[in-house]
Amino acid sequence: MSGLEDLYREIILDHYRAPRNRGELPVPPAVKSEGFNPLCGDEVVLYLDVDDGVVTDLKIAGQGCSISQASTSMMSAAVKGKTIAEVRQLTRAFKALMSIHESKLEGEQDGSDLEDDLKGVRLGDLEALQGVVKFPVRIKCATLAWNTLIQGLDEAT
Amino acid sequence: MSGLEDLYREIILDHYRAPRNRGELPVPPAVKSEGFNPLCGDEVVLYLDVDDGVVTDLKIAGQGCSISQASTSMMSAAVKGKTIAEVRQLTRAFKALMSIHESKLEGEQDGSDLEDDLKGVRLGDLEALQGVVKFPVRIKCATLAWNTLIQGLDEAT
Amino acid sequence: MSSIDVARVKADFPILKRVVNGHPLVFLDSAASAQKPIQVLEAMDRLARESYANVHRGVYTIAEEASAKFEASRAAVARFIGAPSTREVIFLRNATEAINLVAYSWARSNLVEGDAIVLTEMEHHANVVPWLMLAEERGIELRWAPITSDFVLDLDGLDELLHNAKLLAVTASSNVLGTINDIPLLVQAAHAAGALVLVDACQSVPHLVTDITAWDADFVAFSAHKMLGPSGIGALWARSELLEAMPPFLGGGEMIRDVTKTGFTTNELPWKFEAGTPAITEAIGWHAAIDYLEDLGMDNVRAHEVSITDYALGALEANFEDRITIYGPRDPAARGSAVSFLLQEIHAHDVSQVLDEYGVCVRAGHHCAKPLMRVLGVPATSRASFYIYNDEDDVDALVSALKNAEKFFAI
Amino acid sequence: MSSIDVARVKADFPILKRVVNGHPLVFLDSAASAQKPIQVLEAMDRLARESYANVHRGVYTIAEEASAKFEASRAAVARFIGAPSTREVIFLRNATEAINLVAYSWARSNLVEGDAIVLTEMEHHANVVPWLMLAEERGIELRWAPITSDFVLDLDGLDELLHNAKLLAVTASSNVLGTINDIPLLVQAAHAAGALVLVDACQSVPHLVTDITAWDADFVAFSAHKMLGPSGIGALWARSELLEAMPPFLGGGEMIRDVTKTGFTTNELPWKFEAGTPAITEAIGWHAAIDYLEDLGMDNVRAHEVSITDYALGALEANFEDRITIYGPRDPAARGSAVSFLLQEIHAHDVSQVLDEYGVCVRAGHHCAKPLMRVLGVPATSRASFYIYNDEDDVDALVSALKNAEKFFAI
Ligand SMILES: Cc1ncc(COP(=O)(O)O)c(C=O)c1O
Ligand SMILES: Cc1ncc(COP(=O)(O)O)c(C=O)c1O
Repeated sequence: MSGLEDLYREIILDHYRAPRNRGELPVPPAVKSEGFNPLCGDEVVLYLDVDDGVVTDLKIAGQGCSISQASTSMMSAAVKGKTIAEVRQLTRAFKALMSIHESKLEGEQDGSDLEDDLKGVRLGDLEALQGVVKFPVRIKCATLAWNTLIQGLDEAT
Repeated sequence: MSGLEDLYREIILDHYRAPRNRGELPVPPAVKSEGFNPLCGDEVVLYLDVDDGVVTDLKIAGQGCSISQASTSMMSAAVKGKTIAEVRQLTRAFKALMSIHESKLEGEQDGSDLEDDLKGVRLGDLEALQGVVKFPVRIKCATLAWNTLIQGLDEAT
Repeated sequence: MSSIDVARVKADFPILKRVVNGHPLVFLDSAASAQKPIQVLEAMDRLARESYANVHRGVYTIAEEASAKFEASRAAVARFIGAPSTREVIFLRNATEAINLVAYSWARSNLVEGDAIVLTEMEHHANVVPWLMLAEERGIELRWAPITSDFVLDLDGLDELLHNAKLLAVTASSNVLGTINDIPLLVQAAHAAGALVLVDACQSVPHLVTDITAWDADFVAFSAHKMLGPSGIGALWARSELLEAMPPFLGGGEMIRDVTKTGFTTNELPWKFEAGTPAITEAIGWHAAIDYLEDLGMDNVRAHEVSITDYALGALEANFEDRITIYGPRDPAARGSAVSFLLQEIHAHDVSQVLDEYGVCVRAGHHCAKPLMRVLGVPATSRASFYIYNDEDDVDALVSALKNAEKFFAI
Repeated sequence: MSSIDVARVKADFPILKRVVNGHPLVFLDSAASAQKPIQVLEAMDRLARESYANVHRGVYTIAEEASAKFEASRAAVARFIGAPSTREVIFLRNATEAINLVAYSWARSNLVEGDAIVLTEMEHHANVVPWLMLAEERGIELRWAPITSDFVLDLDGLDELLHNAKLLAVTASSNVLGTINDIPLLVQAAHAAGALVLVDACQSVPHLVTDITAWDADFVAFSAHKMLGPSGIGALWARSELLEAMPPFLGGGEMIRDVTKTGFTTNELPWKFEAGTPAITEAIGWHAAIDYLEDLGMDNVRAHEVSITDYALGALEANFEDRITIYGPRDPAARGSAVSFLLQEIHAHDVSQVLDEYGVCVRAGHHCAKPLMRVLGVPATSRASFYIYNDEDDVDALVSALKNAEKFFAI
């Protein structure tokens, strides 16, 4: 079961069982952003307070598998209090961690500067999600929160 | 080459080289009827004079392969002067000669009373076309004239 | 005692010899797509090695052979569903295209703003999205027949729903719940109200004896890949009067009689609705799949499925008690073999992932039935579905893998 | 000296060992549909035996494998035609469906009554009938670019034809005449006039190096079965900006992001346009066909075809002199390998029939190009078309069989 244990690291199961930042925020001032995984129906709903270029608060709703829920929870912990520039950089770094495989799955040809995106960004706990890349179908579960976040940021700014 | 000689009997080639009843008739009183073989583009154009339930005259135009042209020519010789009832019976008999195979080709299930249709009808020269049944794709060449004839009769009566 | 010799059947499916993560493959996802027996693979291979050519166009021998085999497949499909004529069987890519054909050709030329279509809450997206598109484009009203807490259609309000409706679009058997609908009864009610009926038969033609004449429906859609046949081919059956009156859908070669610079005339049925080079080799594979099912006997197929579904439902209940929720009728005689369930506290995706570790293939997700999932109040379920090559050992493997999932995710 | 080792290639095509009427098969109808090498058959068979499952939906291993192979095929198709992104490659049944998709989705949402579409007289019905249907439904004007007596497009009036037109729909290479059109030049003229360009690439992608970026066209349609791949699959390439803006075509599973009872949102490209279970095994076969062609090298494929076409044109002229009419350019470098002809006094059907007696397969008829046949003033032609597995012996067999046809029908 080494494959499984690599996918479901303890910290992931912990975030799944006790997700951080669950809840809602009043809209407005918060921006609400929804993401779906069309293949499985997982849903992520984000409420974002962005103030002066900083993500001052964020809450999450929605439902899904352990990977999508843990990834959302970990994302929420990682971006809260960060500037938008920092959040975008972190997103790029996280997707770089995933996207070599995601893009392979979707047949994209370029993956040129992924290495660059990863450089100099500290992913911390998020690195626990690295085991997902061995399970290509689950990559979309892990990236859903981040795609929804970017969507929300685009709207908020 | 026995297969080919069975298909292209001398009388067929004769009708092909010297088609009977080529020409047009004034419309009206004649009825004009056009048939296409959608698979190969063969065309048959018939002009029919029907008077008092009798096919008093008919002319043919159009172009196509030896089988479709010979069949049209032979048909024209066979039906001229006949009553509509006789023509319909002859058509059924001719199609019965062909249709066991035609219907197989098209996957139809019933072919029940084909034998009946053939009974008691003298096909004469038309029997030379029997070799066509060994070449399923060509059956449509042989029946085109007859389908066009029925179409014209339906219109004329 | 099974009505089918599963061991012998299994031997015909090469993929079942596959080993995944150290375990023999236990394939429980036939509702998504069935595996193919060697007979189907060989029929397709043989065509390619001996008689492949484009159909309906060549005078030469192999083109005649390919055309004859292609049309013989159509005849086999017609016979298998009890269709009165092969002219009524249109070869398409899949059931989805078949339903879209009805939506584009029949509905767009017969329905006007304000007309109503009745769907059910258990429809697959294939039988929902084409109607949503039409509704938006033409101002058509969609009405939804609800399901009861027993996972069957609620027939109480049916006549009201059908009042003045133009079409009832309904699945013969739900790919999520397993529920088998009473098509003759629904058709009678719809016809009495003046509505036509489209039956999504994707999950019934592969599993049940089909008699389209007894259904008395107007349109029936189904796919080859769910009945041991190849991907890339499916069919629409429809009454020939309807097909004759409908405008063509896709334009191109094969579907025409004549083309000029200013217009065209259509070919006869069924080719009127088949544009371009069809799925030739796939039609031949479908024929072989039908022969395979007919050799087993569809009565035996059904009896086997009832028996294994009964065993599966019993085993799931016995082993997981109140830790499992099964979404679908309990009576195996009233349902197909698709069994949707949720284990307490474990998401369907995660269940599927753990099961894969043991070579057990089940589906997880919304099963292309999001409106139904919303009615059920769950984002996803796991679904095990059984076919002729599954036996009780496969169910036991499922149960044992599910127990491991419980262990793995235990708090 | 051929650029291709035809003897080795022939050995890869099992059907070429077939004997018809006592003669080895001489297959000269690749323009209708090409034969399949063992590599393609084996790739498809292997999928079915090892990794077949529905794609994009399962978490389990074989579903992941099938999905990855399916998407890898898309990447191979994109690379083969020089597409900038796999998102722009939509898998469909065939080129015909691809053109219809453009007619239904793009044209019906962008063109209004009075708008004009420019076609050419050498278009296949697949690139005619969808526009005739649209013209009739929406009051669109169709304009026809004529051909010259040398069987090439007459470019003199092109700018006038394109004036205010919304679309130019043109074949890259004629399936009847062999003529290769100058797509970059046509695209430039069309874009200058504000028209988009749809290229029917059915007869060019299998035979020529394709660089879609260099063409600069907007839509490109082609089929797998004409390029050694299986039946049942083809593709539309289109610019992603266009695809993003276009409404979906067929509705159902796969093409959606979310579905409720009142509406739906579409999936991302390319899946937005792929509804229902796709031709999975066929995509894998197509990939193998592309690998095969790339191994040969498309430059070599082209060089071989130019050489054999030159030989064939020469042999036909030398042996039949003024008793044969060839419909198409004489310069083998300006044309594809489809050679249409008529023997004096013998109908194309009858020629084909006699040729079959000698195992020689050629097409007879209107080749799904009736408007062109009317322009040429003939009801039908014979067509021999050559591909990588044909050599000069095959041409010699054709010539010898044609001589027998002349003898047989001699007066
Ligand atoms: C030029 C051309 N366009 C379109 C088509 C249609 O291709 P398909 O039948 O694969 O859709 C063909 C082949 O028949 C063709 O030769
Ligand atoms: C009930 C039902 N309807 C429609 C479909 C769609 O079938 P296909 O994807 O073959 O078009 C399916 C299968 O996915 C199904 O289960």
